[in-house]
Amino acid sequence: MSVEKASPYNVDEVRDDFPVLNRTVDGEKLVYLDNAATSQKPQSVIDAVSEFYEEYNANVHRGLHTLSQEASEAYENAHDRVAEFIGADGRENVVFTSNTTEGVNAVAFGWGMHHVDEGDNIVLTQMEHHSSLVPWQQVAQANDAELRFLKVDEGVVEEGEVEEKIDEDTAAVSVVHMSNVFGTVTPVKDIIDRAHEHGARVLVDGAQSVPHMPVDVGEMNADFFVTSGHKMCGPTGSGVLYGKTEAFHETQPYQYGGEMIKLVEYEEATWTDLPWRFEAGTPNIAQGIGLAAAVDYLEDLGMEKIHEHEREVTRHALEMMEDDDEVTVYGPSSDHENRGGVISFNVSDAHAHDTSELLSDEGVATRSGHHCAQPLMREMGVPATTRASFYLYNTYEEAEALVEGIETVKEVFA
Amino acid sequence: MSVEKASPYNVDEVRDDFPVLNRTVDGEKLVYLDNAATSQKPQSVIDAVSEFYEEYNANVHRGLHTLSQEASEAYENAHDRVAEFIGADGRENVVFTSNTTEGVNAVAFGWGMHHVDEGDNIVLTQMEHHSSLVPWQQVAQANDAELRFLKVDEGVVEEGEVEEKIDEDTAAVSVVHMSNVFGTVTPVKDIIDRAHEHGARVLVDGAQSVPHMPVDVGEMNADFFVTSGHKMCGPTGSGVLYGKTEAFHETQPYQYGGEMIKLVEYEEATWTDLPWRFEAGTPNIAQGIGLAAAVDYLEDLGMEKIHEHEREVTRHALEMMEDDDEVTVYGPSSDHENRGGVISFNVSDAHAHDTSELLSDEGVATRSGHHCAQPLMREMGVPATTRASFYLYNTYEEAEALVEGIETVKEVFA
Amino acid sequence: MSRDMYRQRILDHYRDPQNYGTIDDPDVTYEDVNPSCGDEIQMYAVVDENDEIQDVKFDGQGCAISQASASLLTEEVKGMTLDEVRQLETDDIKEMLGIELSPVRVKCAVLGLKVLEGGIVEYEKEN
Amino acid sequence: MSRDMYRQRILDHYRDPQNYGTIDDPDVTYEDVNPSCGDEIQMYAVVDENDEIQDVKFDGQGCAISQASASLLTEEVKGMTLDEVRQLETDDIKEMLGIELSPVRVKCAVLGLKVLEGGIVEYEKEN
Ligand SMILES: Cc1ncc(COP(=O)(O)O)c(C=O)c1O
Ligand SMILES: Cc1ncc(COP(=O)(O)O)c(C=O)c1O
Repeated sequence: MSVEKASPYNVDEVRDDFPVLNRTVDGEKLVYLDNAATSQKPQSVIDAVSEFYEEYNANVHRGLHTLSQEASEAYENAHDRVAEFIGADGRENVVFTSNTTEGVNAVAFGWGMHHVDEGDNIVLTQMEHHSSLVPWQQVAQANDAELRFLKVDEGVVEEGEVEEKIDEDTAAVSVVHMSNVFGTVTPVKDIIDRAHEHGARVLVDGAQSVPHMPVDVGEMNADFFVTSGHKMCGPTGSGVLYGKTEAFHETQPYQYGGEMIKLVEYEEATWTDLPWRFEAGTPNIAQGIGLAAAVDYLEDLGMEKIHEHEREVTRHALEMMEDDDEVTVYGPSSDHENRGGVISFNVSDAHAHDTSELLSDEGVATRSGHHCAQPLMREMGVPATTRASFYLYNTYEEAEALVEGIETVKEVFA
Repeated sequence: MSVEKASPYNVDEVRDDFPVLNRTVDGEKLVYLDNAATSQKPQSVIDAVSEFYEEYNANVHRGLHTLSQEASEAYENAHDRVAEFIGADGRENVVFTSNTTEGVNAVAFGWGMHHVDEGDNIVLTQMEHHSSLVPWQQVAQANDAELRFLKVDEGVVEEGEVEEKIDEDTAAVSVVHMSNVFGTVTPVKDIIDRAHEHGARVLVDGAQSVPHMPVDVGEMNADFFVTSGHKMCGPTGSGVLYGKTEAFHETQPYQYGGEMIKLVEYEEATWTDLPWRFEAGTPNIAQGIGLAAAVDYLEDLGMEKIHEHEREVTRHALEMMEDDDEVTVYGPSSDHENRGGVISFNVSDAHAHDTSELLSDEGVATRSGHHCAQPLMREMGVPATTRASFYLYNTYEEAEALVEGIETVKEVFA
Repeated sequence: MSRDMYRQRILDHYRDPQNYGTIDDPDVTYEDVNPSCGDEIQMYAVVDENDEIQDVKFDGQGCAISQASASLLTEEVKGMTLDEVRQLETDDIKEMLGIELSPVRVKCAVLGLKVLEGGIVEYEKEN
Repeated sequence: MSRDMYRQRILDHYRDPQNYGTIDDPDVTYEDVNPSCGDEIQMYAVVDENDEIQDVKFDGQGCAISQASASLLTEEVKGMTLDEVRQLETDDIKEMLGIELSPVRVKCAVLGLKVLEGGIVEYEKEN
């Protein structure tokens, strides 16, 4: 067993970096397994934010005074840091947002509304998060376009769907990179190649991938890519919208105002350079700087190692859960190679909310509901699932605590 | 002199609450007079943010586990706190944004695009910030509406303009509450009454008012009101969009995705209740909680007192500057009753940027440029001004440091 | 401990809800979801000439708390007048359940009542 | 100390810029603004058959650094070939100015060069 429970880094030391992990909940040690919703933050990120406020808080871009110059440099360099981390060419391809949702809206409204025409189709998967589904519904409705969905089975895009659904009328493709319901990874490379053959642009929703595995948007050849900083050890209010230069040049701003303009007259205005054109108003400055600190933290540990660690801890939990007849696990089985650190399940005839509530009693934090994927849940024929999602600091013991917690649920609903 | 330099609270004690104010810049004590761009943050706000991350960081609204319940409660209560502070009926009228700009865009695109028709006019002042001008340009261009500007003279809306420009074809009015260039206060009450007589809705840009004076949106009877948390002691990435319930019911969401939906199917979706309908995706949670702490801080001091203190310190600076032939001050003179803590000026033939740069050498942080009001600058016939903007922690001595700094500028450009 | 919430009585009503099903041609009918969790409830009621509830049923899906509350509610309101139902408040539901609830779960508990009252509002508008 | 930036030479060029004005019917002309501060510069140049700059003028408005740099630049480029001008870099401008600059002010300093090079790109496209 001890060999099995190995980790590529010292998890106990890592846990010491995250102050909240010392918390108790109703007398029980906190077991935080709600990482797909938002991750915890290491002290270095918390400190980067506080230091900004305590030492050089100022507005950016325009200031000639010292604080503003320091703040601008830190904020602009944070774009370089993120660009490097995700494999973007440079800062002009990296826009800071509040979250993934804002990035998808910026693409749907800034690009989609102007490039998806009547009779075109937009291809998504059946397991999109509401954030990458609902904005495209708006585009389809406004421009009389068709929405098409790649069928998924247990979180895996079905054979032949890509070839069948993406065709010469496809204008846009928007696909989740790693499912927040199943932890499965979409074959984005194949999808992008196919879409590009037909002249379509592709947005990849990397909310769950970037925090958990090495990602290179350049190699993937995505046109647009979005992710959430707050799910990858960064502050709330941090997120990223990546765009290829040529894709960004096709994109209208989604927000208008200060900082994104070049020349303004009373009747009209022109826009400044990339990426600032897409960041209107005072940006989330401390959050962008905090995100860069999060990237430093992740790179220090190493994304490959993080991925490996999570996969092993998840597999440990999955194997135990698969052995239990009263537990239904959704998604591919524990030996599937493409399985990230997310487990969606239900326990006997307990409703998912009751399961989460009872698990919380044991200190185990999970999430229950439709996971912002209502149509998928209907497709799966369940009203809700409980989701345990792991991160770099979760341990084998915590996986076991989850399984023990499930025993309590079974007892109550026996 | 000492009577003149009185303050309604102990400024030295207040300054101790703001860690950055202890900073030196190139060996000089920092004199931070760039508050209209963004304010400094008291320790209580910095701590509220850190505490969130260290003790109960979690995603909000949906979680059944303890951390999520704590986070949800704090985040939702922050809406109540802000509602009370600005005189809104309740949390359903208060949407958290990243900044003022996002709020204006939400109104222009969510309400304006759907309610301003061909041939209608939209009335603004000549001194709007780009953030409340450029979004309305988009509406006017898309819907073939006319933009009309209330003329201003030295920051004051000219006599008769309101009656002349707002008429039966006016669909929307969007006016700055306190000018970020002159510190003057717009007669919003008159404007709103006139607009309502003609069935128009009014958006008030309170980016500079809420931080500096008591504001009651209910009494004012504004339909929409926006402000920036980061200019009122709150974190970057915090802002507020207020809407009357009936105005919000006329408003389409501006961002689509998780958290703002009620029922989602593959082809269409419906929206959840106010205010969450207008907060798509994971919100700026720590920032909203930090904003509530900022409101606590401001109310403890008292908005009336803050306003009074700033007015006196500003008057002190203004009186000295008005006596100097080589200094041109824009806006009404020091004895004008409606003058907030903003001074726009130029020194002899020095360009504003050079003035700011030289002031920064003396530790005095000011801002120079068009202050996101390019058309106004053209109207005023100057390419740029230097702006000193005061806040609750600035002292009479700092006003004097500004004036001394100006002496250096005069020497260099003698 | 939320475990205390799951008393036998609650679990019984969850597993075997009273008045579960539909009514053909009801006087009052309405449905709603709890957007924060997706629980769905539909209510049906038959009302007599004195505005008294003669029969009431519900269906839908959701957690033990929302289902048990709806079940208990239908038992309670049979024979009440519409006005009396409209007087019911969150505290009454808590009393019916007899357990402590966190703010999130209160929303589950009152969903049934919210739906029934929504239906009554519609009914009174039409009559 | 940024005060060191404001050497007499810089101030002289600011107050009394060389080659300030316009050229009627120029071969090369272009204008741009520095979006972060609003400084504006327009450049005009006359080019001979060897692609050598015969005459060059600028106008616009802005801070001492942007105006002095443009003034110094026009002195420097007279007689240079277009190719030579396109070889010029930020460091060359810094050298002409002979002062230390913070990153924000570097943008002011290179505005004139950016505009002239923009004009050359347009000119070469058309010829
Ligand atoms: C009057 C006014 N309106 C709008 C804004 C824009 O605020 P923000 O940058 O927070 O969006 C500002 C601040 O720069 C302002 O002073
Ligand atoms: C796959 C996926 N897409 C999008 C989102 C939305 O992210 P955010 O809430 O940061 O906008 C999430 C997270 O909830 C997600 O898991």
